[in-house]
Amino acid sequence: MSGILAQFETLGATRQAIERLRAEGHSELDVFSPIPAPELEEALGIVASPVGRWALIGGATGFLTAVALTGLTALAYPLVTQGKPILSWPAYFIIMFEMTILFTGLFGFLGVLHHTRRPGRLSAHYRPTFSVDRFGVFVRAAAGSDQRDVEALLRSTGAVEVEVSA
Amino acid sequence: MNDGGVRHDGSGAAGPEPTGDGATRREFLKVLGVAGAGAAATACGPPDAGDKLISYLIPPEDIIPGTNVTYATVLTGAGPEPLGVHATVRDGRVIKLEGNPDSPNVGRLSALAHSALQDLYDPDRVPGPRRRTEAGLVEASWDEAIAATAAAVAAGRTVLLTPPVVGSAARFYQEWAEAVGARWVAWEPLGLEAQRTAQRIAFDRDEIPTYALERADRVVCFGADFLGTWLGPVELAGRFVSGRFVDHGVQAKYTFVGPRLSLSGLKADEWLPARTGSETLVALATAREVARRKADGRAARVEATLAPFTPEAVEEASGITAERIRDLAREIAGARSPLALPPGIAGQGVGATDAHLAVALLNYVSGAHGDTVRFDGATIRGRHVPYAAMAGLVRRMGAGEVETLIVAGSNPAYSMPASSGFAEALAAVPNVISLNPHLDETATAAGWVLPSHHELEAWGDALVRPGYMAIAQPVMQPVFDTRQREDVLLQMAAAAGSDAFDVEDYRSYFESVWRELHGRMYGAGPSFEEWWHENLSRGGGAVGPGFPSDPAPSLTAAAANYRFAAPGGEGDDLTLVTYPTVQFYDGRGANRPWMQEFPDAVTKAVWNAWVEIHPDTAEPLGVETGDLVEVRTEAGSVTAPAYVYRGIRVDTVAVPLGQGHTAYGRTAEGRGVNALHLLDGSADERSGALAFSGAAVTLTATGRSGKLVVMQGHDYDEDREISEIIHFDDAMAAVREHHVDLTALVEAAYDSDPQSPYRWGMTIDLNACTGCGACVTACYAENNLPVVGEDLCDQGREMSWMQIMRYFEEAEEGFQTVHFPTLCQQCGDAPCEPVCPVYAAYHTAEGLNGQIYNRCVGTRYCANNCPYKVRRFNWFTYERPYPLNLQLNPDVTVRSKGVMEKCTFCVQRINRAKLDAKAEGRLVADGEIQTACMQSCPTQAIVFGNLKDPASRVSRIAKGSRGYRMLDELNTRPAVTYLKSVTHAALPAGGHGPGDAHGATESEPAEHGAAAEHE
Amino acid sequence: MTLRHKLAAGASIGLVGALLVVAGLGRGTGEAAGQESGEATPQSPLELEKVKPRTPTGQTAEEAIAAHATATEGPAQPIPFSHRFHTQELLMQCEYCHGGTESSAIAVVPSLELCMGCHRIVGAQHEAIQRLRGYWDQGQPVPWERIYKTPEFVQFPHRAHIRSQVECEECHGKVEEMDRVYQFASLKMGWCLECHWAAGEDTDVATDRLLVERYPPPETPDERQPIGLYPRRLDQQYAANRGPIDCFACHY
Amino acid sequence: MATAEIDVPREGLPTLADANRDISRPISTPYGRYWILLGICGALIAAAGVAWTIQIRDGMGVAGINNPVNWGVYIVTFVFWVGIAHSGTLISAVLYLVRSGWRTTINRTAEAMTIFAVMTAGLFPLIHLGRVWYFYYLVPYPSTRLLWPNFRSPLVWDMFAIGTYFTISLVFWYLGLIPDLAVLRDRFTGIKKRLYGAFSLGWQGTVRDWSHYRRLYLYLAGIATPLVLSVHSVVSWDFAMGIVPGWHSTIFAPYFVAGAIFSGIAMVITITIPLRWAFGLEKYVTTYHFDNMAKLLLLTSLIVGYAYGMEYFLAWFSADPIEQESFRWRATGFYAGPFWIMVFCNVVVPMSLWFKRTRNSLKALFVISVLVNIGMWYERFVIIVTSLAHEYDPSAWQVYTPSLTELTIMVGSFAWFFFWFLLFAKTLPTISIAEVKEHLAHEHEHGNGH
Repeated sequence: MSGILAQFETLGATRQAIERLRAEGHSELDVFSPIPAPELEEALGIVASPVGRWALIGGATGFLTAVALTGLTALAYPLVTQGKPILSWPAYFIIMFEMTILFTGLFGFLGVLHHTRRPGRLSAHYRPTFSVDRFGVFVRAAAGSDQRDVEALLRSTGAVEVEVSA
Repeated sequence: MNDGGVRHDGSGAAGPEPTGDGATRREFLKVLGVAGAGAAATACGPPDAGDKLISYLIPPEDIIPGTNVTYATVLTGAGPEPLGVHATVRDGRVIKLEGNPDSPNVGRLSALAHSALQDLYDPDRVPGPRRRTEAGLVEASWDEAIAATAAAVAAGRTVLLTPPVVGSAARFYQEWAEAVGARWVAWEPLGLEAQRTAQRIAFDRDEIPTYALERADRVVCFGADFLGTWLGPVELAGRFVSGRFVDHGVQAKYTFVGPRLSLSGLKADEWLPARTGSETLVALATAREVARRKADGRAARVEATLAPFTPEAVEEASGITAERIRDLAREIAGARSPLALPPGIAGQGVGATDAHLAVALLNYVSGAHGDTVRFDGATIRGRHVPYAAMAGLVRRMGAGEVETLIVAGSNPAYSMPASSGFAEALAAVPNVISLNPHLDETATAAGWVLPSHHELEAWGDALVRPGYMAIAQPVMQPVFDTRQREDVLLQMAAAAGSDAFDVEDYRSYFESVWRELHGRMYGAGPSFEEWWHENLSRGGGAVGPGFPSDPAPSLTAAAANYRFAAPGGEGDDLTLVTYPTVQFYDGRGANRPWMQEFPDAVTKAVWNAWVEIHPDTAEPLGVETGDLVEVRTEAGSVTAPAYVYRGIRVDTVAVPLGQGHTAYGRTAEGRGVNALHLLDGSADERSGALAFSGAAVTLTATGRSGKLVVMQGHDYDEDREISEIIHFDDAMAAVREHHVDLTALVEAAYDSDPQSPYRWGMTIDLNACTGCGACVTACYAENNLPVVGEDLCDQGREMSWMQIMRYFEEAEEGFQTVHFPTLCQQCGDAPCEPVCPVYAAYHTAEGLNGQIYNRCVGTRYCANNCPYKVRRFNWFTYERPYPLNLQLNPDVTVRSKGVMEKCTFCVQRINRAKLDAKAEGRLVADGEIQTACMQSCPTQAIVFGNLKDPASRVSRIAKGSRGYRMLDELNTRPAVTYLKSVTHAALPAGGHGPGDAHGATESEPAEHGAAAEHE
Repeated sequence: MTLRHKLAAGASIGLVGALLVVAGLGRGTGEAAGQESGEATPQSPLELEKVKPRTPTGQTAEEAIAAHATATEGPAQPIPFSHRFHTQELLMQCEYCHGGTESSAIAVVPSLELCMGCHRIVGAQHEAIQRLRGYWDQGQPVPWERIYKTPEFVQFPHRAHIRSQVECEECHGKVEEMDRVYQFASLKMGWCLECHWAAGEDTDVATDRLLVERYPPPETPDERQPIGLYPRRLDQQYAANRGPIDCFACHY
Repeated sequence: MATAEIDVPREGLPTLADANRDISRPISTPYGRYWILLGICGALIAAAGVAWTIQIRDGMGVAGINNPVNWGVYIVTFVFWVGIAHSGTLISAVLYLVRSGWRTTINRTAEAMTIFAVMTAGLFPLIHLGRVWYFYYLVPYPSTRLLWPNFRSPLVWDMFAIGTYFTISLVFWYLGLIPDLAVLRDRFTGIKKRLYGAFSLGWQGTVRDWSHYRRLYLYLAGIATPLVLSVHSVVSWDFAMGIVPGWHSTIFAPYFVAGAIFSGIAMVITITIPLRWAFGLEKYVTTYHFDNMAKLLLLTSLIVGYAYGMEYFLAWFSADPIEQESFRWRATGFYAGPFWIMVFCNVVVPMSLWFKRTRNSLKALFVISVLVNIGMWYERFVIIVTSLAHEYDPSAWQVYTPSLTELTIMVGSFAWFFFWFLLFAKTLPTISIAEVKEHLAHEHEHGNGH
């Protein structure tokens, strides 16, 4: 697809470019970063990741599974030990706690996989430098004047390298 | 274990046609022994049904496979007394022995008697006739064996050596000897010749009096180990304890006189540590004082004789102060029916007869004679030649006057002191023929070894009461290719050309004896057959009138004017005491694994022999428990680990008998030392009895530390509510204040399921427990407990579900002992249960702590969490060499490695009883279930039953004033209630002397004998 | 398998994945599968109807021997013994050969003498019977292939089950219709429990339940801390079932 | 101006590219010594394997444990390794939550350590089982026995706690690795590229990816913190739930947790110092980090020391003679040696960390941390063995000495741990590249005067 891929060396420059681009009305941006960069998220106006919801559901599942497991198995073959009740909830709570934690973590991870997964190969705009020290911004732009404006903008904000793909 | 009813004639009980071959036997056990014999918990679910199903060819009549049948018989070789037993037979093999209630031992047994099973199934028994050649022992056929030995017998100058016998056998041996022109010598190493002689002199009666301990209110014992090894421990222990009826205000004060506290001594309220051999003087001095106080006709007769023996006169020689003797005399004189017991083996020195005579005089003047000491002939023991006579035989053997020596059931090569030179003399006898079942010291010297049946495979009888004869019958097919001893003799006689016997085998011989008895008793009346079968099924029967003559014969003039040796001066050298133990007796127990692993009642040591010395003797030598010391007498010397023991005089050294075998089997050989090597063979001149004590010894520390495994980590309970003992007066006060609510329950809701009609419980009366260990051995037999050997015991890996701890309690003077049986307490609130991750330990609805072997994965958390430390872990899979495995109880799983186990209150018996009860639509009745330990206890210290039944015996006893629970403050709610031991000795206010922290520091690394050398 | 177990099993499904990793793969599923199948098969003891009166179907001895040879289930026996033939055709009662079982822990296998009792004369022409006689003459027992064996750590008293009116068929299947005996019941613990767990039905034989009704146990002081969460009745299971579910009833 | 979080001189400040290169250098560079070490570990593991095989064949008897002392070196070592496992998550999670930046360069190593330590610890409950071939009885699954594990048993709690802890730590660690794996993917070619590529799950670091990443990382840190506390509490309850005098105590949970962190930090130091030297990472792991770890070590040492004292106070205060005797014997009895070793290593030695000079001397730190590890092993030995050897019934008192089998397996466990660690050090970045770069990036920002 047609667009422009610019590479930046610094966080600041990248951020500037993003802000300017969005001001110009280019909201379709793919931004690559070698480091976790809250600033860029801000700039792109990314809202909180949904992974949290996954974790929450996981936790609930884990807890309920533990309740069922401990309680029902105790009832399945009621055996008394040391005069303790068949349903010794205080003891069982430890199992519930651990299972809650376990499922929270696992579901959360599944969440991340779900949200970051993409078809096998890397995106066409990805450049190995992005895992070293370059920041990358890809702007969808139709060929022509539009492209020229964007390119100018990017260069002015300190892009060290600009590729135009038609 | 008795659901088959008592049957007669066990010979039919075995499975397939008897072949001596072990393989087929094992094969048939595999299928009919089913439940128990295999390895334990393997995987769940059904096994691959690959193996074969073998049925009987011809089913023995009225035997149902998989059920127990019980046969009554009698053991004459299990200690000093004949014991009637019920043999439990399962699918053709005897798996358990229990006392026969109809016999004098009223259903009780000793540890040694239980272990007769391991003698029967001993892999070291001689499997068949053997002939000695240069190449060693070679197999031989019975026919050639009989032929060869008969020829030797026919050649004349034959001596037949047997243990003393009573009943038909005595007559048989006599007749046999006459028939073939041989001499019959009956000999008993731990015999009673001194006592018989004394009675002959004193009352002109050649018999053993009966000691009515149950009626005595003041007991003084001059050394006899009457609770352990002397005369008739099972019976006497029963009598002794039935005399201790604390809850009814009765408990005889009991004084022990002697240099060493034996098993019996530990039970005493008071100890007069008289120097070895001076018991005679103490007895005489006491008698003199009693006579002075009584001043009656009897006193007058012996006044002159006793005159020289004033307490002051004997003070120096005996080491007992005059006033203590006077106090003793005062109490005896004041008692309603006092009783003095003579010295036993341990007290048998060169003056043995005098000692017995002195005690007889004491009983005479104190009025015990005819009251608590009765000549009613009720104590019948076989006659035998004294040691001196044996020495004579040895001389003749040495002089070549004996052509042929037939040893039948006796092992002189071991039990004669080395100094007697028996071994050498034996070598001088051309033909030595052994009829012993084992290849023991004597048999190894024999040219012909003709193994005889074990008692449980043989016919026989024994006169155990005047007018009461016990019958021994085979309870199973012979394990090996052996023959009945008497049959072998019969066949010899026949082959030797004698026609004296017109019977084809011994069974018919002694049946003919019984016919005669029957004829004499009732000419008419019941037919012989029904009478005979009745007797067989009951294990014996009346064969004549009771004992006719006078129970209190008058004192002879000879005795009244007897010249006792005058009190001597003080000797300052160490003296020796050798004594028989409960587990080995005269050494016959040494090849039985159960007995080797049996913690000695006094020292708690296993698998070894030891030298007991007083701390003050050990200290200057720098010797501690476990260090090797050398004991030397003129006769010889032995080197064994020391055991430092408070209960022995400073100037005395004690060594147990029965160990140090050079032959006899894999378990016995090379274990410990043979104390007989220390005896110079000097004998009591009047009776010719061997002197087991009194020899002067020198004791030297070798500096090396040996290994003595003591199965008790610490001798004091540290005031921890474990072993409790109280003074008699306090016990009385408690009884008076105590009000029992017979309707109240001794259990709480979660001890057992509220719906369940049962909560199994137990009481153990520490006042009754003598520490004899019969219960421990019974448990080994009933529950398939493995024997682990010395090293594993040393590491604290013994498997005994029940142990008897021996705790010392400090008293005002000296100390008191509490024998404390520990077993699983079956807690209602058990710490072991909730920690098991797989429910292998859990609480049953009937209040037991279940332990499910096949579920157990072996985390051992339960054992850590058991405050009583009664759980046992299978560190290995323990093998039982064939045929020992034939003894396994099929009703109990055999555990394999990695599994935790513990006492189950004999749940297999509980379940059987419940099935029986259900079949009749009722609940299990009180007393219907007897655990193995309870069943065996000679003093009935253990009571088992249902705590949910407020009226049951166990409930009532548990509510008694002396009841308490072990470590009660842990609130584990044990199902076992202990009854405090009661003593007449003054106890300190609350203190336990070494019982507190310091005591612990003393012995802290000496844990459990694991590292005794640290002490 | 009771409802409780279905629930418990269901609850655990959420875990099974993770657990298999721990449990060493397959083991869990294997057993779980066994569970299901054990449920599916018509073996559930309680559903079995009682034995019908037998009527000879006219099978001949030759046919019986042939049938034993061709039967697919169960191991071939050294002697082609047909239970069907002996019971259906000869109308023999089980107890004739297996007497004593009702009073013993183990099932009683007939002695060779018993076989010979008839077969000295009967059927002597058959080759199989001649072999049987061969065993007898050599004094050798017949090495029957064993079908049922409870593990050594299980104590299974036949007498208790017979007394509680458990029909032989419930565990051994319709042996009288088998040409060759095969293992009918799985003998897995779960299979035993299906029966033991069933609600105790009113029989005229004394079950624990009946005994408890007849002899009600005394009131015991309840010492449990009164915490609302704890339903007390749960550990009052004694004798609630047809058979004991106490581990100690069979394992000791 | 944000203050420098890594005290690297501004001019010598590595570029992001340097970070990529330096940190991933060990992966491409061959080391002769590395293979030797790996070989030694392998050999020791094999020896332990043989020992275990023999134990399974013959029975637990080949170990030195006996009747009163049913737990020995196996459980001691188990608790030791669980303890080691605690620093990792603590450093990654807790310090992440409290934003202490110095964790950055050590958290990867610490987390790896955690995972391998749990893998080691997890072996011992199996090794000490009498019938390990039935260990699956502990696992709740529908079986033909219709039986389930007993969830009232601390051992089952343990299984769940350790299992959860391992899984969560693994996820946490792996999540942090993903961006670095992407880095490696881009550095290498051929098979390596494909491997790292596969494990990096197609990570290409779009800002959206980073937002998911950061969110989950935060949550994991959040749940891992209570988890850390719970795990060693549960382990401590294996003992505190018992009635054994010396075990049955309410202070055990905090006591064990503190001890765990103590030993964990010590192990991090023990490992990081040689690692840093071997892989030439001085630029990234500096005295500044060690100083902080030393302070943490000192703090936890004080807590542990306090716990020791408190145990004795409680024993005295309880006025329970049995409890008192148990503790008296612990310090003066057969096991006085181990007890005083424990006190010396865990309480006395760390006091030297009050001085900055000690904290900044790597040699001293290394020695101290090793001593602490030894001391902590003995602490577990003292708690477990002395308590069991001297319990309620005096007649059952019995001492225990480890057997050769037990010691072989214990040594093997160390080999097993270091084996995995060596593999990790050679194949994965031992420092979180992404986080280091994050910091460097900010440094450069400010450096460039924006």
